[in-house]
Amino acid sequence: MRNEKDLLQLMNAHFEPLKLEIKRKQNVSVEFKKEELIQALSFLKSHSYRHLSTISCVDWPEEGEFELVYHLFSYDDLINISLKTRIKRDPGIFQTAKEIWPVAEFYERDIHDFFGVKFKGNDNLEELILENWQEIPPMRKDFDTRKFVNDKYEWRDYNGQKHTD
Amino acid sequence: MDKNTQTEIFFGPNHPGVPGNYGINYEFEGDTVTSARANAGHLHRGFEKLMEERIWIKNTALVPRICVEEPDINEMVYAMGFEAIGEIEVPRRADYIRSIILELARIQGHIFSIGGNAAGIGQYTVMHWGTLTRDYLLDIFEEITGARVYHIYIRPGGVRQDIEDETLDKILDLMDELENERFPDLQKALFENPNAQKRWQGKAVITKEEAIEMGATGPVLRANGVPHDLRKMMPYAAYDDVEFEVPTGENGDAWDRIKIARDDMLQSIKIIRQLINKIPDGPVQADLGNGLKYKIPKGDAYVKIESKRGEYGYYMVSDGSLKPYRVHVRGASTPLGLYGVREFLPGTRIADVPVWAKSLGICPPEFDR
Amino acid sequence: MANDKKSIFSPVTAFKNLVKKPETVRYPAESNDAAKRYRGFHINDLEECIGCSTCQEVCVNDAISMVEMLDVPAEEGQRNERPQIDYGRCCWCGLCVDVCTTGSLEMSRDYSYIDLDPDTFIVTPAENDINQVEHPLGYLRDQSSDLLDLKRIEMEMLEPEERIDSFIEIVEGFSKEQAEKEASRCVECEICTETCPANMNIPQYIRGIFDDDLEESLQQIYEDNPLPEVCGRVCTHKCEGVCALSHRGEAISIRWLKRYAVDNVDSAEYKQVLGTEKIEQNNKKVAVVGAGPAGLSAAHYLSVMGYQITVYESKEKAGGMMRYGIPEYRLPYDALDKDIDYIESLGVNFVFNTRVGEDIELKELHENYDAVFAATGLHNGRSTRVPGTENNNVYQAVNLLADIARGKEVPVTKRLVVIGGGNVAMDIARSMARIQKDKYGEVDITVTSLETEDIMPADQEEIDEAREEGIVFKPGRGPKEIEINEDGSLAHLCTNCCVSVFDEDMNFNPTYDNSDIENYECDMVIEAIGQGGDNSYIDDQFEIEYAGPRIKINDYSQTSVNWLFAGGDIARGPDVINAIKTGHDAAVGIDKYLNDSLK
Amino acid sequence: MIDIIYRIGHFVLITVFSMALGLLFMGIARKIVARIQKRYGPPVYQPYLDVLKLFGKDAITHGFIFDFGAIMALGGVIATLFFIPLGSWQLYSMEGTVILVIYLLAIASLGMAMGTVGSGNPQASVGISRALMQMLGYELPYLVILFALIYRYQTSSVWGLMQAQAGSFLNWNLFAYPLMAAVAFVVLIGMMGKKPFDSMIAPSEIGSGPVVESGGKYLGMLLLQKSITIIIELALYVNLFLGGAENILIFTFKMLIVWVLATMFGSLFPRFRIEDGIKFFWKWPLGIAILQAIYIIT
Amino acid sequence: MNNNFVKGSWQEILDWAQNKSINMLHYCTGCGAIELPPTMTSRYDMSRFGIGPAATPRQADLLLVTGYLSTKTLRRLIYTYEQMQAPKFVVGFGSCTINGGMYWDSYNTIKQLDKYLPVEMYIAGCMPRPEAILDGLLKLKKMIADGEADGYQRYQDNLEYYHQNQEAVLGEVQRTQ
Repeated sequence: MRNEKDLLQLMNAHFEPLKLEIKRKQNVSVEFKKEELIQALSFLKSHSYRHLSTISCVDWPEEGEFELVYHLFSYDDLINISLKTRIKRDPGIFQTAKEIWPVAEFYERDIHDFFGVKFKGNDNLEELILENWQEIPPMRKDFDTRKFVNDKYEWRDYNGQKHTD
Repeated sequence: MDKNTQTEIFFGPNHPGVPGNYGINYEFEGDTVTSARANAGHLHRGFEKLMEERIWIKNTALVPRICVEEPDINEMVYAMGFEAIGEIEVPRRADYIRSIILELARIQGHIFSIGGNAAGIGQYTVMHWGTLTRDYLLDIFEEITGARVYHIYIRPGGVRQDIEDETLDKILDLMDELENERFPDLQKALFENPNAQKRWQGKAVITKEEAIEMGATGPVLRANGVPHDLRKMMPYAAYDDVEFEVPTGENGDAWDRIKIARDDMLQSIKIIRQLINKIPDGPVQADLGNGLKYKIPKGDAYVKIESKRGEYGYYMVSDGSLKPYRVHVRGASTPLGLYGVREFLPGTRIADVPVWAKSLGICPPEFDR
Repeated sequence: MANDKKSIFSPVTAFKNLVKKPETVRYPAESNDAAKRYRGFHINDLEECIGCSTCQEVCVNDAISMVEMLDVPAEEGQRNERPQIDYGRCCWCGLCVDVCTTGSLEMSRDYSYIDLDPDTFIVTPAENDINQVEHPLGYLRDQSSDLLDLKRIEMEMLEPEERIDSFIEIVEGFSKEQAEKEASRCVECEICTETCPANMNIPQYIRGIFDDDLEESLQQIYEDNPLPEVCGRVCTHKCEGVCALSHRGEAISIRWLKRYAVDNVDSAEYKQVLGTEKIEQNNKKVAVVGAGPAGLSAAHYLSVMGYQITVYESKEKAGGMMRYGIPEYRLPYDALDKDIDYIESLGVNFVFNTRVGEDIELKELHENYDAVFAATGLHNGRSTRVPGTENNNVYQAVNLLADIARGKEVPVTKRLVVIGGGNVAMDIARSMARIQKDKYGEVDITVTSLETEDIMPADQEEIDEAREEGIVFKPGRGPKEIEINEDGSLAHLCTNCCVSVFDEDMNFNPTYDNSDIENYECDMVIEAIGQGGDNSYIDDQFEIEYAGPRIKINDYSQTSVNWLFAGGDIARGPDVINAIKTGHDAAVGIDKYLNDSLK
Repeated sequence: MIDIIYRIGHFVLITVFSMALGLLFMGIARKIVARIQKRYGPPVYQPYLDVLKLFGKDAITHGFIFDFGAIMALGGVIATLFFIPLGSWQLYSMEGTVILVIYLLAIASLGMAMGTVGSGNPQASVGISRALMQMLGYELPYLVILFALIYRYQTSSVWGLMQAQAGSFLNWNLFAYPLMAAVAFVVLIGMMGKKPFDSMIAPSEIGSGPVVESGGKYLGMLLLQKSITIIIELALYVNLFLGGAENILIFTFKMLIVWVLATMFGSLFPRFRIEDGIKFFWKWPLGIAILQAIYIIT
Repeated sequence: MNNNFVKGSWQEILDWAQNKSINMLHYCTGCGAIELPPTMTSRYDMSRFGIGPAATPRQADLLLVTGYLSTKTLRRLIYTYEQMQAPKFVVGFGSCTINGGMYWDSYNTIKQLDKYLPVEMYIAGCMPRPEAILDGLLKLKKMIADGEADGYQRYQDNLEYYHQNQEAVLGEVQRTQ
């Protein structure tokens, strides 16, 4: 039954994480280089962190990077660990975590749908949520949803009564 | 299975047996499903994109619309995310009121899904009773928050308005009525009904390893005898002040999950009684200043709570501006609805597909967002 | 967990419902109406609503837009716009009710509106909702659901005992956190902008403070007001009177925020921030008579436009009434100099100790300069001319204040009486109180005024602070006569009761009741009942139109003589901000006039 | 010649009467189920309105077989009316009507089957395969009972069996052979496709089974067919076990009682899966029926 | 689908029958569908008015569009609508069907329902209460009885307008007849 500090020491011992942080009680976040992340995932899985909550993706256009965050949880330590890594925005390619957690295939497919990140090794990356979507992936920061809506649809003006200043 | 003996059925999205607007396209041979795939995305409104366009307080109105069965869970996780990043202290009374609201939401969620499951196997009487009972809970919600379903009541920093004492008494009366009249009826009509037991026992089995591997939590995991409940593992709001047991099942089938739903409700009633007796006085909303200018420092947090279907979490990132930078919603039934359908549906009988879908509590708007 | 025995007969309990009454609510016959707090359709009290559009800003679905209401007057502090709600967007969240500054927008318990034509789902709520039917009130905002931050940030001030001993500035100013917290209270409804005589971009510069971007604030301020340090301290802040938050809570301290923004920008960076490092000159010359607020304001804007400005000032320093009328504890000279030095650094040259009309004629200015802006202000105190005022122990407030400002020795006695109810009376009373405390160790000053306390022109804060400093007020008294002893010293001031100050159509004609006489012993009387101006330097040489006591000017501060512009107290009073406004208009007017796009 | 006109008139009267009565019974059933579910439910004459509306609506045909299926189902069921005594009304009462009735009922189901196959919707075909399997399920015990009765009363005409129970109510078969009556009651619920055995029209599994593709007048015809089927099966049960009745009123009353009991019993139990349903039929009802038959034979 | 209407009294009888018994398609397109169970079941019991759920479009007369429509659902809704038999009616629930509602700036939902399907009436609410739904349905029954509910007729008359709008949003749409 490790506490937050032991977990961080464990991470330090086996990898060179870029940043270690205890965010709140039972909540830890560690940032890895992209090469190390997948080993870290399987390492943690073998150390009681068997629950993968989800995989999140955050778009940082100024730094030209996507940030992938893997959220794991251990039923023994009762600690939530978020493993972060940064990948370049334009090729936007990362390895799949399918072999470690088969369910990751769908989280990756969802991220592909919305961010356009390609995961090597995950072959079925076709549309999951959207349906024949032609624009750039919608969750990217440079997709302006209000402009898109203005071009594709129009709003009702209640035959002249709606007063839009 | 060669092609000519195989037929494909579009089970949903327009189908009474499917939970919500969601499709399962499965192929079957004889009366057994051979392969299946989820046809999700019908309820996609791009919540996460909309949230990035709106200041913090506006999202409190948008967030409950994500999962329609349990709006309060979303409001709570959104508020907790804001408070986690902003390190905001919530007054104790607000914690208590939040827990009361969450437990009431759990009861109405469970009674509604028990009704849904019963309708799946043809027991319409229990469906009518379930929805009727839920409606009495909605009356209580309407009295506390001012709306039946979308309460927009739990807000970053506390809750919107205080609960009057006579509403608390009404809640206690309703709890007694549930425990002494409505649930015993339900127990006899459904849980001691031989047909129902036959229809649910041994169906849609998901073992402990499969559940943990898939990341499924809540009743799906607890049906295998594992008392994992976030209210105990990572206590939030006022759950550290109350005692309750975590109901578990043995063999992880639909029957155990529905029994857990019933026992969860009984525990919720116990929790609500304790909360109401011990509720402290004091303010219900931390002073965060001007609502149009809520602002928290740069940072991110993954917060999660125990919804009736399991772990419901948000990953929130703030860049210190007036709007959230990124909010990622992890619905409780995401692994089941997308991955579980492909892995665990094949092999079940056609008659059991609605039983499979409804007993696992697949709620499509959670993964469509 | 009940033991789930299987029995075929246990479901039979359901049959008992056959005999019981069904629990259906047989709507529409029976109906359990909505709960007390139900969020139904909107209703709005159109009188109470001020059209501040905060509800539009908080609306999640852009459902609220503001609509012109012709039958509603757009007077001070409110617009004639009212919210229009589009029920094709609204989600009944009630945030607009929580944020409504006046509390006029509320929700009824009505929820049913059905129509074939979708275009009828839009309404400007009045006292009845979209169904035009009276319904009980539903959701009501309360203290914890209120989204506005109603409490003002406390400004630290010197204690009365401490501040009576010196002329140090009373108001200490905001710290960074205080300023940002106060700036966060603003809902950016821009009602203050419309009320401010100079139409300053108040929400913009407050937002600059909130975003910790003081450069932006400075740019926004200098667009309409070149003397922010002054206005940050002594402005009559009409904006705070109409601030949307003042309806339910305390207004935002706009004046002190302006001061915080300007205090925290180093004057060295002004030029770089305001982009006035190099201004291309257009070799036209304009003369400004009088370096008061109006003159300085015109000088600043004209020099920014590239004109060559010369300011003629009769006194030895620039500032006019700001320096010589307002005591240092309200407006420290270093703050005043910071503004003036910046204006000077723009290339404006000042000519001191030269009174136009004596040392130089207005005609010469007319020949040597392309245009002239007269802003000489009102520097001569007016007297009540009751018997006894010719005695030499009776002084004019304006002259005393000027001497104090110059640091000269000022005659002060143990007991003195001030006649007058405006800000000048407060200034002289509190200044003399300081000098008395310093000289005699204790304060004995009485202030009498025609007006009763509620209609006294002075700011209420000033009156309260003066009372804290030991000054006694005798409002509603008319000065009748000053008793003089044989040796020329004063015995007492004899006053009667002033029944009313203004007659029905509001012009000044006081009525007295002589039966109620009160005498106040004093050895010195100071009159502070208003100032007059000496416009002889104009009248002797040019025909000019007047509007009552003041010179008649148009929107560009142009007088009837087209090359002569006028501003400040001689053209439009009564306070600093109006002077600045007339100066700014004059600058624009002169610019137009010299490009002959103005007759 | 008059005899023919009389029989045709009689036949038309019986058909209209049983349709109207069948729909009324369905209305009553809805009311009862509603009351159990703590609500008021639609008015009792609602089925008439449903049928009238359905005939007013457009409908899409899926080809000749689809149309013919519906007509055949309705026709087959009306044909069986000839041979069932409704109280004192009786068209044909020769020997062998029991077998004939069972045979004609099968035709009606086959007609519906043919119609749904024509519709081409996979859910319909699953539904109809379930219906036929279920028929297989309840036919077996029912035949055993019928043969036992025929053997007992040495007549194979329904009229004859009904006459055999004349006299006091004591010698109704219900009291003579109570076990057989109970089995027949359970089979009756299966034949009418009421609640525990309605997996063939399970809306949540296969979107209301065979009728998934039929709207408008096809649905109207199937509704009428269902109403007449209800009357036929109730009439059979009342004739065989409650000794028929002298006049139509008492007969209707008896049918009503049996119908209310079947509805109430049905509304409590969720539906069987199809194979459990058949196993259920072949386990208890078949066993008891065989025991009863052996008892009668010896 | 040439539906020949026999004018005169027979039509009135049919309208009368239609308004007495309406089958509502059991398809919850949007989040407003959560208020349908309380309306259909014991608490408000809309079957008192002869309105009941129907499992398939063939048997349904009434299509409730309960709230927003994502483009994916819109495509399926159009197929469903075209499978339904005349006389058929569409009722729009809540603000999302009028002018986009809460998702007015969402890239995946349509903003005005009546550009894609003929709508008989709209019920205000987000989402409408069961009582408001019953008010709407009672008004619909009156409209049907008076023969004013002619949405399907409007759909036939300007088919081109509806098809164009649908294709503008969905690209190509598979047409049945």
